[in-house]
Amino acid sequence: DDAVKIGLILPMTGGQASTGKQIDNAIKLYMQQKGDTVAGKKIEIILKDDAAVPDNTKRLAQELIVNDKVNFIAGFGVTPAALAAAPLATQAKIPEVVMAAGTSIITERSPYIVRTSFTLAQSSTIIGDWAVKNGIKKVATLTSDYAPGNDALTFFKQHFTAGGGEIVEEVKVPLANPDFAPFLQRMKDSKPDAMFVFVPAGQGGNFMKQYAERGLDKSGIRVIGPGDVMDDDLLNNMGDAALGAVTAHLYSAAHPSAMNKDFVAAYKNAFGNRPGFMAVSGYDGIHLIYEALKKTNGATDGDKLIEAMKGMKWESPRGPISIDPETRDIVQNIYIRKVEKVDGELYNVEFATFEAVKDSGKTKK
Amino acid sequence: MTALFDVSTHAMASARWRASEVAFWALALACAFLFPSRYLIMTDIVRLGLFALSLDLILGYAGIVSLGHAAFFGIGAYSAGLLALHGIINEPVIALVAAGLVAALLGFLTSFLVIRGVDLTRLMVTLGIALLLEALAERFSNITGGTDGLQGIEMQPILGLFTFDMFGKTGFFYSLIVMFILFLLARRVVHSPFGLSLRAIRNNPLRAAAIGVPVNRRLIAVYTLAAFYAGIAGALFTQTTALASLDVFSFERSADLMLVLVIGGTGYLYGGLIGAVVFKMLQELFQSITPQYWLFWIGLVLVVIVLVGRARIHRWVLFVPNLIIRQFAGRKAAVAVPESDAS
Amino acid sequence: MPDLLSIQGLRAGYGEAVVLPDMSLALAEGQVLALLGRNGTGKTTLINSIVGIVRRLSGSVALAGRDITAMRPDQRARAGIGWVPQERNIFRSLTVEENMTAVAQPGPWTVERVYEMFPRLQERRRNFGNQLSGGEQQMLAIGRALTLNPKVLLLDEPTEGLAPIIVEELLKAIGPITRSGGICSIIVEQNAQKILGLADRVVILERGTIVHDAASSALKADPSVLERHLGVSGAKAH
Amino acid sequence: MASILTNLFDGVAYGMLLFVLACGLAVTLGLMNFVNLAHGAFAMAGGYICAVLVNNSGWPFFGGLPLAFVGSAVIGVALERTLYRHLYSRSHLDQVLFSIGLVFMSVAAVDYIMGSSRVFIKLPAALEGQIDLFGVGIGRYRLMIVVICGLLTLALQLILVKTRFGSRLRAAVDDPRAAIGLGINVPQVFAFTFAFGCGLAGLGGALSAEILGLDPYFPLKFMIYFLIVVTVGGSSSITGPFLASLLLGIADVAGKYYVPKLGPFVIYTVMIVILLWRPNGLFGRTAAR
Amino acid sequence: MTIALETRGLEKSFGALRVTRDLSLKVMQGARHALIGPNGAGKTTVINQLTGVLTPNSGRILLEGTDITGLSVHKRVLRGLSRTFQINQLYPDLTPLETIGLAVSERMGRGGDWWRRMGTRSDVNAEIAEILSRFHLLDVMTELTSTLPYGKQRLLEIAVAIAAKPRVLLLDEPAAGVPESERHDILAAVAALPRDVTVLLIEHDMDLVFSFADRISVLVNGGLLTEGAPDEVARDPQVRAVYLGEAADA
Ligand SMILES: Nc1ncnc2c1ncn2[C@@H]1O[C@H](COP(=O)(O)OP(=O)(O)OP(=O)(O)O)[C@@H](O)[C@H]1O
Ligand SMILES: Nc1ncnc2c1ncn2[C@@H]1O[C@H](COP(=O)(O)OP(=O)(O)OP(=O)(O)O)[C@@H](O)[C@H]1O
Ligand SMILES: CC(C)C[C@H](N)C(=O)O
Ligand SMILES: [Mg+2]
Ligand SMILES: [Mg+2]
Repeated sequence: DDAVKIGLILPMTGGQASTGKQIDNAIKLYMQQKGDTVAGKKIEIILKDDAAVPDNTKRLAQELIVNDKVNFIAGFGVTPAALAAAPLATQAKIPEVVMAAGTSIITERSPYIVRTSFTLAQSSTIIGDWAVKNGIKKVATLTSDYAPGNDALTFFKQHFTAGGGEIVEEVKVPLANPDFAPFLQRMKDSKPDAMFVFVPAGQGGNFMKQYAERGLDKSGIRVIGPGDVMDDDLLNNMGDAALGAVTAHLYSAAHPSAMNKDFVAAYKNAFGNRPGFMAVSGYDGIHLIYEALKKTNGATDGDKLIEAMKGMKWESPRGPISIDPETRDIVQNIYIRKVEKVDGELYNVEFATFEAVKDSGKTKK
Repeated sequence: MTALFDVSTHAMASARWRASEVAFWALALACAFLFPSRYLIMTDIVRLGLFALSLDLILGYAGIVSLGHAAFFGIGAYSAGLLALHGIINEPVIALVAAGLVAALLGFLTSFLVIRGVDLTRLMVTLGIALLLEALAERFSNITGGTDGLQGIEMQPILGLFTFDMFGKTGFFYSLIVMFILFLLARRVVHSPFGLSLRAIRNNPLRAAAIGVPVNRRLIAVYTLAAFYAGIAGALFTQTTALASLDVFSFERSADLMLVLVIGGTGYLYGGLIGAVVFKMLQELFQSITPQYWLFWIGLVLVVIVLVGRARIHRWVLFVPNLIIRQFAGRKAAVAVPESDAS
Repeated sequence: MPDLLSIQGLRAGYGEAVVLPDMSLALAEGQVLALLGRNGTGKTTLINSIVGIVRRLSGSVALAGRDITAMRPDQRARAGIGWVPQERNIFRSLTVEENMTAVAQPGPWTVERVYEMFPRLQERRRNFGNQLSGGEQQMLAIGRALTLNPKVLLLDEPTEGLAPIIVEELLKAIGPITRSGGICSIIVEQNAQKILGLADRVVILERGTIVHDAASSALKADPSVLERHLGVSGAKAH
Repeated sequence: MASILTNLFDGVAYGMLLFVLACGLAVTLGLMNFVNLAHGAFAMAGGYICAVLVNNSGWPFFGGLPLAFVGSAVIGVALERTLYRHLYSRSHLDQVLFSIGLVFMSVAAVDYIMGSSRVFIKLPAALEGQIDLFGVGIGRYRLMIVVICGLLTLALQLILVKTRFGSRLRAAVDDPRAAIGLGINVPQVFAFTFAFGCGLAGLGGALSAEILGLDPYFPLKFMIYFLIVVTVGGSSSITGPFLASLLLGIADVAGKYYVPKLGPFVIYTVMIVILLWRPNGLFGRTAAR
Repeated sequence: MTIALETRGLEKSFGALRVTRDLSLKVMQGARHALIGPNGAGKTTVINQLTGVLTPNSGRILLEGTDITGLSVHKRVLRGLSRTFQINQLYPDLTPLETIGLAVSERMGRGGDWWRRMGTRSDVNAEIAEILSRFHLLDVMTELTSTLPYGKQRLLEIAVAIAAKPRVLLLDEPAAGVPESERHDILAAVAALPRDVTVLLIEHDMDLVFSFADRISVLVNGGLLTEGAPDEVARDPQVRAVYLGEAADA
């Protein structure tokens, strides 16, 4: 048969819905731009909503594999969901393309997992190093209390303290947290030079608004962290309080490349708002699938596809990226950015680049 | 002596198997063979049905509302997961019972908090207990795996004979059999004097106590039993999916459960099972039509169900089956119809 | 003098069942009417039809010459229908006093005047409705209807659960209340004996139809009517 | 010391916000005995109305707030007249099913119309930042919340306890048939009350966007909080939920500040303990329903 | 003669309101005892304390000589103290058959049986049949209680109390709401109880009280005003002043 089926499992409802929407949009955009046939095969996407609940993910993946006979499973908004599907990828020998979930361990759970998003180790280690070098001595941390948050915290701490920095306060906030006031007050009272923040993308806006309300912006406590808190999606609504926040991340909508300008314009045109890093991950994920199929000449054997993906390099809207042939995880530039006003809108403007960063969180063999 | 005869026949009438019930189970079994490609969703339905049956025991019979039934589901799920993960009990059936007992123990302990108070209080206390357990499971991530859940569970074959397969066939038949056995037990229980006393308590606790029913003791007993059932459902969940993550305790799980049971109707045991079928099928249908906005259509169906009236819908749905059954089994054998609701 | 309350060809019931097939009844100002009849003959249904909470199939109800058939029950109440329900229906989460003030209409009957009539209620004025004894609830139901300052007072078995001495006082009071207030009253009663002395007129219902309508003095003279329609002896019970 | 007071203030503000959000539910659930789990949907509606007016149509924030109230109240009364009123006499389980259905519909509809990203309402500069009062940091926005909510609470308490409307409402709830037969226009009382509750929710939704975040899942995310407030407060008055909101707000803020590791435990434990101690809530009447 | 039921210095207050005041009451074995008094005198409250629905502030309650003050409601029933309610307390969704069946099962201590189906014990069935026929409920035994006419419900209310085979039976206004023509059904059922069953009756219908009781206690303001044989009480001027009024001429 001539069709290649991709089972796309994303949180389209529930608290993580905006992640799912961005990825879904980006894939639609890509297929619109590049056509839906590759190597003579028609690409067919079957979108399923798992609401970020792992047992849904697992059942949907299993049904996609068994009934729909998909050739890829892709998507996965949160770590537990990606992990839940891992044994199925192994058993069925088909590629699992992770387009969002960000903890390090994921790619180790199956030889068929490839990731096009990022790991929190990538951005957190970089910002840790950067902080030490830029005269930040005392940091208070505020991270969401779940696996990615803990990853971010651990890796930041490792690099920051190794360089001589001091953690003066460490607060983990519950994932479903309505009000940041008491935590921010704690931050303020510990009088750090900067606060390291990781909250999942959607909560960044509220966080920053309350950060400003408490006058932390005026008291000279800077916000640093991985880029999730400054997701382009919401950045423009955060208000001037966000100005000056320094984060390390894989993507900024302000990335100064022609490709990115086109991507941002096309995305805005199609969906009415800016793409965030999730959209890019989805865009690259589908690109990876297309390229792998081209390489195998349309063959859908899972092992061949994975082989084809390993070591693949290409230019993404975020910059040059590649798939590490050993870990199947993404290798990408991490940029240090600062929030600035460009044409009256807030953007993460990149000012330093760390090239070809691998995930440092993999268990050392 | 005809009075005595009448009394004993009528007294036993409610417990007699109806033709429609036999048909129901025959249909369930037939599904197993008719849709071999849908074992997974059918397992999901069976498990949810068992879970809803558990809620029916306390809500439909004893009138205890709960928004935190996932507490027992979750404890069952994690118990089964930990037993398998650490190889403590490798045989799934024994592990299943063990997990159920752990949940029952929790049910017994928390029942003392729950039997106090009015409906709303019970709703919130049960909810609070489930949320606390969720928070605990998150906190003790070294045992539970935190947000990632238990990873790497591998199930041994059932009774050493039947391995869990990728298509979910073993899992489905295993779940169906467990559910049927537990259903038989529940059926026995609700038609016993004990079951009758529960309905009496639900109807009027004041009067129940005034004829000598030890109200609290009965409520504790049935709450513990229901916790056992929910624990088994949770353990089945872990065993058939090889997963256990924090959302087993979630509010959404308890709330969905309530919807399932209410759709199907309370107080006649089949409500949970029918509700599970209807709810899952609707969800599946709408999700495949619109993965983004299916919630809207589910919501619309719920609203319509209520506005039209559940009783009326039951009557419409059962109109044809009842017609057929009457042809074969005479006038009185219509499909059981739920009692009016608690509260 | 025009009739204060007049019911014409009223047909009413519940769902399919017609309880009152064709009822016509008129009361003049100052009149006290006793409504008798066995269990389930439709006394309460008649009262509740006047209140407006029973399904009307046809016929009309007029109050002081004004047709109130099309009015909602609450409009009827404000137009002058005062109701003591058979089941008392005290508002349980309102205090005794609030039970009255919530529905009160301006007029001679004030909460204070009710307290004079039932001192017991004054003692319990801050109790909630569900903390009253059975008899206190009955007193409150009567007091509540009075504070509506109705033109027509409908009392559905008002003596139920009251101590004999209170029953006696209540029944004694109803005549003067009716006559001095320029209103009319209908009292439903199980015990014909209690009521004969007080009512001007007695109506006996049987299966929703009036089978006897006469001045009470006539009934006193001929107790066999009671025997025939109510199955109780008109003679003293003991 | 200063931070204790700041925390106390934050807790009070958070509690007041919870109260305005939940007090409509306290009325529908507590007084009208109707389990309206869709309460949060009206709050969300108010939030989005205000956001659209302020962000897209350039209304001032203080002009958007009253319209959030009015808009939600209008939606509320429309739904009450067409749908809700058929359900007053139905079982609680029916009401749960129905109102959850409405929540689902509203979530998906808002997601469709407004998108799933969070929305913020542009604030006037006067509401940004903190005032320093003898070393105690007072957030201007939170101060506004305290003032608005405090006034509302007073007004509400007066209406319910001191006016005849309050007792008529309770009478209508206790026994609608008797109430209507005794001259209370029950449908009108219910519709008015319902609309008022929805309006308050809408106002709360608009006020809370800044602090709690506004997105299509708002009604589901905060349903539990509303229920906690109403249950802990007890259903017989407005003072109950008010004190419960304050207690929970302060306990939550203090808990998170002083024992951040126990974050979510505090609020649930407080709830369970209070309900065990007083099964009908702080101000529940023991004998009533 | 032995004392079936006794209170010693019973006290109960609702807030500031003393509803039962130092009440010491003795009901003899086999007596037909009536408790009368003005509205709000505290009669129902006394019954509620006797049965354990309310806990007295102080004082003792003795059933056949043993102290039952601290016992829970259902344990008192199992010891032979049963009651009817002023307002029917029935199970709307259960049938009379089930209602009586449960009462009989509980009395035999078999109410907790969870493995045995209803209707499988012939001794239970026989007793159910006997009670249902005694109260003319056989023809409606499979109908839901909520659909029964009021009179039948009232009979069922009394039947349930009697199904518990009480040695002491408390009746709170059993004839309330029942028309004169049907009262004798209820009276007859109560009169047909074995002589050794003690009955304590609360009733405002003086015809009924005087035709039934062999002893009357008068409760006023929570305390005992007087006690004696029916004709003594009927003649008592105090009783006439606070309760009976002029009409009483028994
Ligand atoms: N809500 C109802 N629905 C259906 N039928 C009813 C309803 N209320 C009363 N009925 C029926 O209507 C008839 C008349 O009842 P109604 O209550 O008017 O009688 P009544 O004379 O007041 O009796 P009672 O002396 O018992 O108060 C009875 O047959 C009764 O069963
Ligand atoms: N829960 C309560 N809180 C406060 N007061 C109460 C409560 N329950 C009853 N009362 C009061 O206690 C008094 C005694 O009530 P009780 O019901 O015992 O009277 P009763 O003698 O049975 O009267 P009746 O003959 O009218 O039924 C009444 O005045 C009543 O208002
Ligand atoms: C940073 C986030 C995109 C990470 C994702 N929520 C996860 O669970 O891995
Ligand atoms: Mg009547
Ligand atoms: Mg009484």
